[in-house]
Amino acid sequence: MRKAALFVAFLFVSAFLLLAASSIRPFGAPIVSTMDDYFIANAQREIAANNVVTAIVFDYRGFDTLGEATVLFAAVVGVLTLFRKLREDER
Amino acid sequence: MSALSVHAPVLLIAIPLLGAFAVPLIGKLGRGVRDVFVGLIAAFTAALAGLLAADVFGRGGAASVYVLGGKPFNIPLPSGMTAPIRILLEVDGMSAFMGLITALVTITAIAFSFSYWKKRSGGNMYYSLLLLLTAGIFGMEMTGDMFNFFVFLEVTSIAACGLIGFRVWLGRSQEAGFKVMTLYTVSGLFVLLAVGLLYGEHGGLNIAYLAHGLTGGLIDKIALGLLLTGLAMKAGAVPMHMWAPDAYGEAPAPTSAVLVANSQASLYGLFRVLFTLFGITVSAATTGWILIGFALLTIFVGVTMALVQNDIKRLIAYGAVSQIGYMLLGVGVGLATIVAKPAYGLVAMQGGIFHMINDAACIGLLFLVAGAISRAAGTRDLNKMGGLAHTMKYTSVFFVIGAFALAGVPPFNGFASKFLIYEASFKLSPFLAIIAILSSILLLAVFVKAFQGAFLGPRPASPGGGEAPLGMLIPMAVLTLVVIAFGLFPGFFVERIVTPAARALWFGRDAYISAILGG
Amino acid sequence: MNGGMSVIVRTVSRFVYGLILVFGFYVIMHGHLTPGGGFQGGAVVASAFALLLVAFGAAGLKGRLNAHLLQSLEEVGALAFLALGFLGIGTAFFYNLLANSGSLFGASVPIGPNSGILDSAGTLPLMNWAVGLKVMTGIASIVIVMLIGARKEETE
Amino acid sequence: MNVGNLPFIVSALLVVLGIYTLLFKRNLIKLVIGVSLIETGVNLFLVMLGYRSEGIAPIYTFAPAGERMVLPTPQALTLTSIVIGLATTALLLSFAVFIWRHYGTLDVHKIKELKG
Repeated sequence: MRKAALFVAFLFVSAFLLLAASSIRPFGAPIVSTMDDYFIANAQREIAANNVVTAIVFDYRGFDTLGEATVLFAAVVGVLTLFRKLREDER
Repeated sequence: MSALSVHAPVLLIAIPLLGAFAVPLIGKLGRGVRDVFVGLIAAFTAALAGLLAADVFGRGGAASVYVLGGKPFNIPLPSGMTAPIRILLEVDGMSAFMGLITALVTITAIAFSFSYWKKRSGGNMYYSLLLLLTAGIFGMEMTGDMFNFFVFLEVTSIAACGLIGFRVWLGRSQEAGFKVMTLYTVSGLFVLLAVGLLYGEHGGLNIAYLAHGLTGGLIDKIALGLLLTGLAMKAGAVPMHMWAPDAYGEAPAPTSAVLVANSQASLYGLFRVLFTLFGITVSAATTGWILIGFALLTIFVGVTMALVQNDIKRLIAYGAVSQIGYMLLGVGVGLATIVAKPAYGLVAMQGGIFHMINDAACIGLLFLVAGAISRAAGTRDLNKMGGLAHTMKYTSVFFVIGAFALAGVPPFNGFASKFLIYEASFKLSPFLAIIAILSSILLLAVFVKAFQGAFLGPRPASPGGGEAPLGMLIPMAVLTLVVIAFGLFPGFFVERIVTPAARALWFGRDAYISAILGG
Repeated sequence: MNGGMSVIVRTVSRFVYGLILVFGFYVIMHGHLTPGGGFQGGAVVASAFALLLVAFGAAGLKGRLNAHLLQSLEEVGALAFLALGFLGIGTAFFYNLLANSGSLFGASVPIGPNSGILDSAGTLPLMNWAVGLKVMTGIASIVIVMLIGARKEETE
Repeated sequence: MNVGNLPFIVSALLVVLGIYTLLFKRNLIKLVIGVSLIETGVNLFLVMLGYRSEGIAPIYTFAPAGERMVLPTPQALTLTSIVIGLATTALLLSFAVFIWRHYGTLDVHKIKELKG
């Protein structure tokens, strides 16, 4: 019973995702994004960086990268938390 | 002073991050230094949230924009509007309101932790994770960018799971950690997939830019479905609620309170998506009824599952799940009626949004009380404890106030917001209001049973207990004061902070968009 | 596994270790010019540490790679990154104060394809180094701690 | 060559496989693999969004003159999401280690402390 319900949910989600994949803009012809064209045209002038992706990662969207570094920091602290030395009375 | 309030949105995120990165280093200097440092960071953050709220509500809840990385942040389009290119933080009445909730919960939780974690290992990492969680929640609430929202969603996920698994010596906390991490990740990936779909269709990531460009086509609808599923999953609405009682139940008590704020931040994301991002491009009545469906299931399942619990924290956790249902009910009813009857819709939304801060205060209070009594009794099983009212007088009073507030008994704050929800949903359909009221009564019964189990009965045989230390009593007293103040003067708070927040969601959509796009 | 692997693996990894480190630092240093950056380079350097761990075993490296030291370095990297964000707070958080300024990393670059100037891009190279430090130490400490934890499991 | 939407469908299939693994497998390590599969599918989807046919990488160092470049933003987003995936996997595997330590099994059906 539970398995059947899960299977129905699974089929539903799969159909949903495949529908999305088949109705999006075709591969190789993305939308004309003013934001991206601006990055390509102006990254060298504004940021003085040849690598446009790095200019986005660290400057235009630098705050995302701070969040990303934070995620990694949280994971490291989380893993170290789990493997920490416990006190005698905590075991 | 004015520079501080200009930078307040980003400092709200950066200051807890600074604290989180520095705590393990400062912790090497000793426990006292670390506690002072964490306390200062928490107090400064709360002050910033208050400053930001005063600033935003002083302007009637109008949106203010903070640009990360300076000028130029937008480029002119041929249509006369502008397109943002940088990450923007956009703070309107709703964001500032959520910021207040988070600040209230986190500062009390951190203050409570000082005496709760006195004799435990890994304190540095505990505070680091707690501050990371705080920063992530503030980030979710302040950001005006969909991908940035996803990043902070993941920050909260990972920090929360580190905290849930903190008690390594308990197998069930590891089990809960794995389960919660899996579900959080899946919900985050659903959100990311939706962000990708929206980017591919409209070529932007900013919420206002996307909201302006949305057409309500097939891809937009699929993205809405994914966002709705992912965020409802992270908020703990019912078909996807399996993680919530485990998370709230297994996390250390002060953290459970912050996890509730985290769920509310996901709920805020859901509202932001429904109201600001999609707004009028999809049928408000349809999405409203979907929310109502979620809400009724959540209320029903939460309360009935709370009935059969013997573990005090799991009992409160199911209570927390049911309260998420009330918020969804209020906002869902609002969404279903706001196009036809804006006045009713606004009342329902006021109820739902007011209930968020009320719930954060009284659920937070109950979790802190649960932490105090399970520490004193040495167990969380209601059948094994008893008679705590003899030794813990203040704590038992706090528990009674929290439980009455949660169940919606006047004159406490839960009644004030639930009354607005009952009133508005009765006008939509009496059936909704009846279910909501009956569930509240049932919840009261649940808590009466819990009170009897934990506090009444003969004086406990073991002399180990005693009143909770002052460091725990003060945070509980602060939350109790909030509960009573919001219950005694609901009109004042509804007018000052809830109404601007509720208006910002639906009526403020155009202002939210034009604050960034101009035109 | 505890004592590490055979002598061939040890000899080769002793030799390759240095090369991987050089490549990782190159990727970090040229993040603003060529594909790569702090994250990618940091992951490459961390893979060198992982290689040492696999080849010599956790016991063979005792004392040389200290998880606590690595964790402290990671926090320093994270704080440095945050500090670079705060550097531009006079204008806005994350404002690139140094780009095109003529001072450290302040050279302008010609528009269009060119051969790259190392001394450009303002705070970007500094951020690459901060993130690189953070990622290499973070991943290395995860690997070390998990390996030691799993090893304890085998011996108990 | 025009391939239409085939690459997107492949990435969607990866996500579907991951969801299948999550729903119907019992071993915790396999669940972690399922999560990673979904992540990979989503990352692939993101990075493909920005592809302009016959475009070059958006890096000016020694770039051929006059070529058009692919959209850079999806690449930056993918980079972020890959690191997040790494963090998630590390934490999930640590939890699996500790579950093994406590229960001596990785079968989800045999770990039943948290029910109801």
